[in-house]
Amino acid sequence: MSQTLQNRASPDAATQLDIYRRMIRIERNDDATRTQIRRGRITAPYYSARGQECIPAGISSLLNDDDKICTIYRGIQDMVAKNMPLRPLWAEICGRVDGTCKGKGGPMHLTHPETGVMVTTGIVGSSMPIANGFAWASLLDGTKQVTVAYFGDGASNIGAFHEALNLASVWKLPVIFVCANNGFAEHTRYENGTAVDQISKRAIGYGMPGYTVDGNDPLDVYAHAHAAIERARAGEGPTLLECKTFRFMGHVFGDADGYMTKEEKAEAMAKDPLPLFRQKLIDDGVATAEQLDALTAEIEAEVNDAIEYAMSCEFPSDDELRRDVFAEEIPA
Amino acid sequence: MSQTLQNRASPDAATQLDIYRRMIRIERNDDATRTQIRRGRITAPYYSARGQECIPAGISSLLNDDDKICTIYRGIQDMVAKNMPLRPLWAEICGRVDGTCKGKGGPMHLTHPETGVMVTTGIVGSSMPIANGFAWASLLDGTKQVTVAYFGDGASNIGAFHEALNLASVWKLPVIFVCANNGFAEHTRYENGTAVDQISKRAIGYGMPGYTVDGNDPLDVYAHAHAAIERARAGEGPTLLECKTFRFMGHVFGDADGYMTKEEKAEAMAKDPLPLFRQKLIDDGVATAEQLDALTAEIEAEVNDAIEYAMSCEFPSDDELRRDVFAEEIPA
Amino acid sequence: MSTDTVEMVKMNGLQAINAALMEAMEADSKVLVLGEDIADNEGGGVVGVTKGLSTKFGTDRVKSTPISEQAIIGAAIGAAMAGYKPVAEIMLMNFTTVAMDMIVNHAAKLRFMSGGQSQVPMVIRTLTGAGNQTAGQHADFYEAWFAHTAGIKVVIPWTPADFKGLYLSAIQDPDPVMIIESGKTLFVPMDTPVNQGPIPLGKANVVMPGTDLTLVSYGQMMFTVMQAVEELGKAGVSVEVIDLRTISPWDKETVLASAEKTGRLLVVHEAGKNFGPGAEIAATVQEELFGKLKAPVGRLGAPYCSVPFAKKLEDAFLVQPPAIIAEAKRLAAMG
Amino acid sequence: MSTDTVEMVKMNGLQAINAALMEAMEADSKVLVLGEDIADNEGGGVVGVTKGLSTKFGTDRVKSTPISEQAIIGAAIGAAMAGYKPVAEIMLMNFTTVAMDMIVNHAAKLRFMSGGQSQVPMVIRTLTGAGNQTAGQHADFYEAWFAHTAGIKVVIPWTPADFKGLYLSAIQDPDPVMIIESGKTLFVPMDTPVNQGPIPLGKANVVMPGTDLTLVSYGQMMFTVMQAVEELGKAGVSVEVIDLRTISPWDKETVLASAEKTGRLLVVHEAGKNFGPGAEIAATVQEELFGKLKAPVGRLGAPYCSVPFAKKLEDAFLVQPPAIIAEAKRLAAMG
Ligand SMILES: Cc1ncc(C[n+]2csc(CCOP(=O)(O)OP(=O)(O)O)c2C)c(N)n1
Ligand SMILES: Cc1ncc(C[n+]2csc(CCOP(=O)(O)OP(=O)(O)O)c2C)c(N)n1
Ligand SMILES: [Mg+2]
Ligand SMILES: [Mg+2]
Repeated sequence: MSQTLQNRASPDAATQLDIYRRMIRIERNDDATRTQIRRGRITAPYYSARGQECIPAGISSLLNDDDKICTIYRGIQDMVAKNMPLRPLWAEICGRVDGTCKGKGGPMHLTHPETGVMVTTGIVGSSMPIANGFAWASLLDGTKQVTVAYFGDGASNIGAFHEALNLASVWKLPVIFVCANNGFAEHTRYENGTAVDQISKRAIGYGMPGYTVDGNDPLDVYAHAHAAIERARAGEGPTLLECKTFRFMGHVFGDADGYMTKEEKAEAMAKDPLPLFRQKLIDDGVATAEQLDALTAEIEAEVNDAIEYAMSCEFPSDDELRRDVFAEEIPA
Repeated sequence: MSQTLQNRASPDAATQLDIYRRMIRIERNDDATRTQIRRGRITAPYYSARGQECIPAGISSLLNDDDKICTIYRGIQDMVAKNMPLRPLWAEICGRVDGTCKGKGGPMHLTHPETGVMVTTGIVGSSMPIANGFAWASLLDGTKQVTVAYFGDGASNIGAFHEALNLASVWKLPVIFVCANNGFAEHTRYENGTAVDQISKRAIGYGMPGYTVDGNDPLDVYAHAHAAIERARAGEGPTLLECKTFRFMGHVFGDADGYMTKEEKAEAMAKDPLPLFRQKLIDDGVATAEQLDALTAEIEAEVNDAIEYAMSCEFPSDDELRRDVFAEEIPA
Repeated sequence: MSTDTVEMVKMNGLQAINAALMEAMEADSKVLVLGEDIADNEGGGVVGVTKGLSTKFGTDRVKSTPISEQAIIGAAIGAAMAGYKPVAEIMLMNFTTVAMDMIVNHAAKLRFMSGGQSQVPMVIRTLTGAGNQTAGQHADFYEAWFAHTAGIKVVIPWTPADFKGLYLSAIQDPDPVMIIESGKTLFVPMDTPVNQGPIPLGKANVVMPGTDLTLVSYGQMMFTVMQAVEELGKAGVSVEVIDLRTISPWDKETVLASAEKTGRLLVVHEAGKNFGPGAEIAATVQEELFGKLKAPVGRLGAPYCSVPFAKKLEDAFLVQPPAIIAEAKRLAAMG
Repeated sequence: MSTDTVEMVKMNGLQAINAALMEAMEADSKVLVLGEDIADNEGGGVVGVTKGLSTKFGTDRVKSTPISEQAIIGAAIGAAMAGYKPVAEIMLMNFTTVAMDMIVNHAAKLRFMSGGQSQVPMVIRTLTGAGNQTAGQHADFYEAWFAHTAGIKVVIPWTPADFKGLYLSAIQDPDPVMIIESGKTLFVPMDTPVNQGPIPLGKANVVMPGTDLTLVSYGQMMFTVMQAVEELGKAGVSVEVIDLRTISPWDKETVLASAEKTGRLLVVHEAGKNFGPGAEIAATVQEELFGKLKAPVGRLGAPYCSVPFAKKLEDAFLVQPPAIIAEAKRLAAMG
């Protein structure tokens, strides 16, 4: 009952490389974050998206800077894919005043309007209703901007999902609802929380297209995102994309993983999209191993630079508690 | 995509008469309520369900006293169909201490556990999550009781609907979700609020059966309710029934109806299920016109008795504000 | 019209809000309106506050919505962050409960959590108040919840002039503002300046000067208060009446100055007394004016129960003039 | 074990709640537990409070749920009305915002609106508190909202013994009770009676007698308070410390008796000061003890902003011992 895409767009070689670049940037950044936490240099809660890189990478390769995203606590991959600069990102997760939110928001509330990172929320389901508002504004502005709302499979069971998808469809809003279905909501298996075998089927109830996508295949993500974004830019309304994937690192950094078997984890990790896509690029002659290694090195340098920059920044002054509550500072 | 019922149960003659009795009891009671309001003898807000009688009548003919219902502000028809006695009902809507809620709840919060009228809510969507709780209790008790959650088409756009249907399906709860789709949510037309052409299609997203039912045809309501109730009693889980109908009297007593055309209203009222079903009963030889008139007279007497009883009851004492907040009375 | 005579017209709160919305939408194309049934096809709002707006400004800017309060506030938040000034209606205050996440965790916090990058200039309109037998789920005052929540302003006007002026300010305010339309205040006509301009948020209105006691209230309770004050005047108790207008941030300066002058303060509201708005005012005043008051700060509010249905109980539930008079006299007799 | 020596064991709040739930479920087959991730297949709760329950009592009585807070509270309400005693978890207090309708308009009101026909004996468990850099949406204290809402009791324990005893009472209470698990209180081991029985709701605990000042607090703030009190003792200020334990209905009698004795009162909580729980206590005490206090009632609480992320800001956001010491000394020096 879930739909099958009719016209499949394929990324050209340059775009494939661009997608790969985004994936590597996500993965290297994620790896560095976990390393820094392990070393005690960061103390924030961290929700790794290792394994889910294809999804935002494929989608972002089709987005412009002024297209917008609303994402969630497990959302740094979405920002990195959207080309958010790493220095203010790292300064933020290190709680420094030079962080993009002056250290007030931290990793769960990263925001960077210049690259379209509009909202990061820690409340399951809340990225979707707010994304609608940006999309409504785009319609009023008469631009062709689209807004992407990222969320998880568990989030598809909360009321806000339902209200947002229905409203977006009634109002024909240019939103792409992207569900990263990693099979778990915290420790709860998909089928113990979700009464339907494919989340994409819920789109039927909102009169919008819904697709189940191989979230480990950048080309499948690209094709579906392409259709959804085209549809949105053409003023035809929203699309629901359910991208099937896996979180390699559990729910939150330090997670014990006791709720899954070693076998299923191993099986999922064997499908790690990064080495597979790398090999494909080489096999298809899109890039050589050397070129890809150079790309990785370049990105590692960018990540390291961001970390060292962040660690050198100041902590915010206590006066910040009186600022940004309202536009006007609250008197001491 | 909406489902078609396979095995259609038909009510026998006695049951058809029983359904008709419930319909007439609803209609006579509704008429009397509007008359009393017009005369200034009742001051409460009133949401007439004139036109929607078949739905609760057909369903209740299949329910036992200990089956439960959770309903809404437009819910007196559901209670009357469930055989709630009219004296405490009327005393309540007249704000008397002998009302079923001692005058504290009024028409929007009528409650009568003896006949299974468990919750009446004024908050759109809220009948459904609570109905799940009763159904969970029935499962634990090991009874075959079912719970019916009544709500409107507009309510199918609110988050609570989504959460409740999903949970009920995952937990295989014995609930029947009955949506009276009367084409309007207050003044908003169905299609301006709801992105799908049939609410029953939303059942797909919850992995449960969903049917669109002719809510003006008691036999169609009966057949679908029969299937849903059987399924629930068999422990197979919930069903969504979308019963298409029309509210003849607008949203609330005094409603100006400016948001619909005279023609569509006239067309809908031409399908008034009461005279149609009456004629069918006569045509089919289930009852004679005289028998049906006698039934009506009997019911009118019951309604009139309830009204006069209610008007003779005392108003509650101010001490009631300190009672029933908690089990223990709050000290003065 | 000369500069010193103000041309007046009789209008009610509903008309004043409508005028404010018309004016704001006319002057600023960024102003949007959304909510259930608010466009003209749907009757221009269930009590008609938004009548005419969609006809004049189109259904792109004036949108009726599904019954989806989270989606309503969410859409308003996003549009506000994108540079618009949405005015979102939650039909009744009890229905804010289904949108609390959007209001509290998002609208109120996004500026702070983003370190000032996000702004959410939106207005949330909502109606409430007992007196119409709508019972337990349609009449609550929860302004204390929102006053306790950092990042959102809370306004409860009484007069049509204030409705007009406070709406004009709220719509242009760079931060989220909740305006609570309090029952009768929508329907009672009063003299109103034809060209009523913006009235600043956060400023109370000293409605009547007095010497024996300061009485602070707001919303439809002001009608009750004014009745009581008239009686008190006849009984020789001179009351300084303050209409608070904005509950958060409230006008400490005006209240403290008055309470210091009269030496006595009584706060009256329709919200529950227990952990209610009056508690903050009393707690602040007892601290700031310690040793300077002739009587403790008095509070009157709803009892600890839901709003009852029966008219008789609803009357007992609401603070009535005799209770105000008795409490005012008790305080006035002290010190 | 003799009748006068109480056998003690070191346990933390988490273990105490777990013990209370085990005991309650064992003794009463009507007790149910539900919430996200709470069954053993899901790890027995994200911090392990409910560990072992589903294994022992089965997944019919101990149910993990979808991420659907309205459905969770709704199911608990219905089951409670049908004669069960559900204990429903809302993982963190900020997530109560998505279930406010169910909590406020339904759980708290159904008994009253039905004229006593419905009873809703359920417990809502929720965790919150700053100190772990979880930032603006995971650490708020909103007990003032629920204390302002008629029909639901609000409990915030500090010690493991209180967790055990208050949980046992709350589960058997005929009305809805919200128990807020306050950050560190789950994790700090303390001496706890092995057979700790029920402790009545609504009764404060005088933790330490004193003569100069009464200090009222609760939850994890008690740890901070105890640090400050030790310093104050060294500085010669004798503080009577009261752990409020139940926020609504709060123990007026105990607080008033103590404040009358010492003549001074300071309320400290992690919730925002503005329109916070301390306001009700201050407002009540200034009224009941007017003229009998040597100083105004002092209040310390969070500033008017969201919980910030950076550790440095989070430390500045939370009330710390020096602030308590300074305020206590200021008050103690008066009168
Ligand atoms: C309203 C709400 N309820 C509960 C939580 C706690 N919580 C945080 S993440 C999470 C699981 C979400 O699962 P999913 O949507 O599948 O996203 P994933 O974490 O797998 O990426 C839960 C329950 C929350 N943040 N918000
Ligand atoms: C959460 C919430 N939002 C808004 C309302 C106001 N309201 C009352 S009835 C209604 C329309 C409901 O329409 P529908 O579900 O179709 O039921 P009907 O009245 O047609 O029977 C609305 C919007 C409410 N009671 N609760
Ligand atoms: Mg997931
Ligand atoms: Mg309807």
